[in-house]
Amino acid sequence: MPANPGTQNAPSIGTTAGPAERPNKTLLFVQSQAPHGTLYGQEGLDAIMMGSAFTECAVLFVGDGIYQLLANQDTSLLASRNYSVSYRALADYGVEKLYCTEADLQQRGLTVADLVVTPCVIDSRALQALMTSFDVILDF
Amino acid sequence: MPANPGTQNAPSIGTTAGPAERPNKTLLFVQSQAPHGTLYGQEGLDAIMMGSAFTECAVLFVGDGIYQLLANQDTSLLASRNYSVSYRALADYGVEKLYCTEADLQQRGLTVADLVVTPCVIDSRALQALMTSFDVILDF
Amino acid sequence: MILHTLNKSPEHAALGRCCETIATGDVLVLLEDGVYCGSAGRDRQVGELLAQNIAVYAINADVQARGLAVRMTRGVTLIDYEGFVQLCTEQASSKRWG
Amino acid sequence: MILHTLNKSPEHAALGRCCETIATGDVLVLLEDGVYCGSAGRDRQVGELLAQNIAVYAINADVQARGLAVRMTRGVTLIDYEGFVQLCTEQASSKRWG
Amino acid sequence: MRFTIVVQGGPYTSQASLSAWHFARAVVATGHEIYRVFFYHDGVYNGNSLLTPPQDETDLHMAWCTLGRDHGCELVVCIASALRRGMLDDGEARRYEKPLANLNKLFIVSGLGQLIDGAISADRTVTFGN
Amino acid sequence: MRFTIVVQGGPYTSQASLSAWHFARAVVATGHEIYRVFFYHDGVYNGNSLLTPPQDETDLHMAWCTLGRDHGCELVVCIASALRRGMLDDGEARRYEKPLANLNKLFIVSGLGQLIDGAISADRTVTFGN
Repeated sequence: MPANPGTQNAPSIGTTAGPAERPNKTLLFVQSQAPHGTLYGQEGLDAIMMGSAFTECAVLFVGDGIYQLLANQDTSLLASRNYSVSYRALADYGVEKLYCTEADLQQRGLTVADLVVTPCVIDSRALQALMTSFDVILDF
Repeated sequence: MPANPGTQNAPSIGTTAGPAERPNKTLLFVQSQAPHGTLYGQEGLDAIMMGSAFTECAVLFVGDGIYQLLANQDTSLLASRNYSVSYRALADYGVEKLYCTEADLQQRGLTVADLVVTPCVIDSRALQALMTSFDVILDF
Repeated sequence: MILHTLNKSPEHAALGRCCETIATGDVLVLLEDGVYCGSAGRDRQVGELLAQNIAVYAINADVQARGLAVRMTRGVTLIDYEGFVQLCTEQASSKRWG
Repeated sequence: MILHTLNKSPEHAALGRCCETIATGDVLVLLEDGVYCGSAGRDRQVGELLAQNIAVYAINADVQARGLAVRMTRGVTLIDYEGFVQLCTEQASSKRWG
Repeated sequence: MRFTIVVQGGPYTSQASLSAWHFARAVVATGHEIYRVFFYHDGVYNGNSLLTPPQDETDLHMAWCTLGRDHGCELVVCIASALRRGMLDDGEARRYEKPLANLNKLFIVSGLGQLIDGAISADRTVTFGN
Repeated sequence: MRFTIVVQGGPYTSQASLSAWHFARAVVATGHEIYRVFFYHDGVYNGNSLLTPPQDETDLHMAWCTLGRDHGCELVVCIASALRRGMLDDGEARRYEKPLANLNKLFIVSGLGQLIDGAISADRTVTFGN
């Protein structure tokens, strides 16, 4: 296996490449499901954290995916895991680039102040550029 | 178990009830998913056929569910089961009441001539009355 | 009358289909991701049901889990699972939209 | 450029989101229930993509299985799985909408 | 009143199983009766005795078993759904010459007739799905 | 080119597994290489050696096994997804004191690192899901 999961703070692309090594591919994780209704969000977050140990990672929240970041989730009555708070830990893993679209926030009556972390809010043109700028897109 | 799965042609409610017996409940099966993308349609059809052995059954196709009846399905390339033809056998099981809405057909550019069987086409007011007229609704 | 359950967000066609079909005297229970349909900014169709005097409920555990406690539309009644059972006993049958 | 895959019918929000995001030079592959998005009567958004010269493909096995062989929009190219693989090699990455 | 509860979603993957379990407990808690829990589609995965969720998550398999044991609820797994998804009891494992069974003995493998009977015989039928 | 194929849907329940298998065969048929098939979410159910589909339906479990055996494709099951869904190999069954393993030995249980490595090391990554 060529990848080395050694570092927790993933340096940006290029700086990891040693003389005989290809630079690691960069990964864009896409979260598109609301939390709790399905396991996609929780299992996707696990994958993001693992990804951060290998290479440069960013996360895009699309559609109902942005609901994963909504603050004040309390799963005690549901007897389910409140993994939303773990998004706060992503920065410690070196994943600092989180994105969502203005349209998705507006459509849901949300602002970034309602969220547990503050993603970068972009428009659909920037979204196209974002997706093109990563080597691999992993969808959840 | 009170039910008797003996008869294939389910008589209408009331006529089955012996002196000490409550009349069987009537069942409305609702198919709401397109075929092949998920197993709901196929497993739902199995349930309808079983239901016909017990009591009066009808089937309502809503939304993409109407696609299950689209003619000329050919699953040979997909290596999947073409269960759509089995809908033709429903009449032999005594299930003669199939329903869909005009709106769902129109929205999909379909007419009943495109389907393997001919459901009764109803409007949304009749749909409300239909759902209320059955004792139990089973959703797939 | 019928107890309708809806477990999908307004992104899904289930909400529209439910609203077309629900009749006076029926009740709607929002559960799982369905509770988003009764939250501020997503509640247009649920608002129309309320205006028609159709009772709309939401499972409190689902509302809390999704961080919607302070965002639910006025008129949507929060219930626990016991309340859900009670509603089932009051309605003749139930229909799932999802 | 990106190969987009879509496996849901026009009932789902995935189609709209895909169309908003897809860019000139990208390609779209309709598979599974996604092939309905390229069929007569459901093809408004796919038609707009074609008008923008975005190439749209559909997996033939899925089209045949759903009885859509004679209903697919002109301009949507039917491909087999080998053709799908070939498209993947031509695009830099892939994005799933569903 | 007597309830039949139909579970169509797999544990964890969708919330359907968790909702159904909360509902089932509430049926019992409010003095009503569960006539049958019928597991269909991916619901049959709830009977998998090998489920090993993280320790801080609800063990849905054990939760159903407890409900079945404590309240005598009938837990029925649809045989056609179960075979296709590889959920076998001892009898089916023998019949299909599989080396082992993974379905908990508190779950009964039976046909779709049990779904229909459940819908007809109970006062109310409530479905939880994806 | 080398492909990593990610499978997120369970067999039969959704078409994702069938599509992924058709795609995988086409990768091999067109002279490309499968670096890894990574089973995540309900995709892990594809490794269940107890799957018993009707005789006239494609046996997806056997189909994956054949692909793995004939072309040396690595079939990797995510351990976290698999434990939660009760898909265990011998080692995990022992570790969690479960009486048996249901995962076919052609499938390797491993961590999410294998997904990331697959995405980084292959030329293309294609995901099939619900």
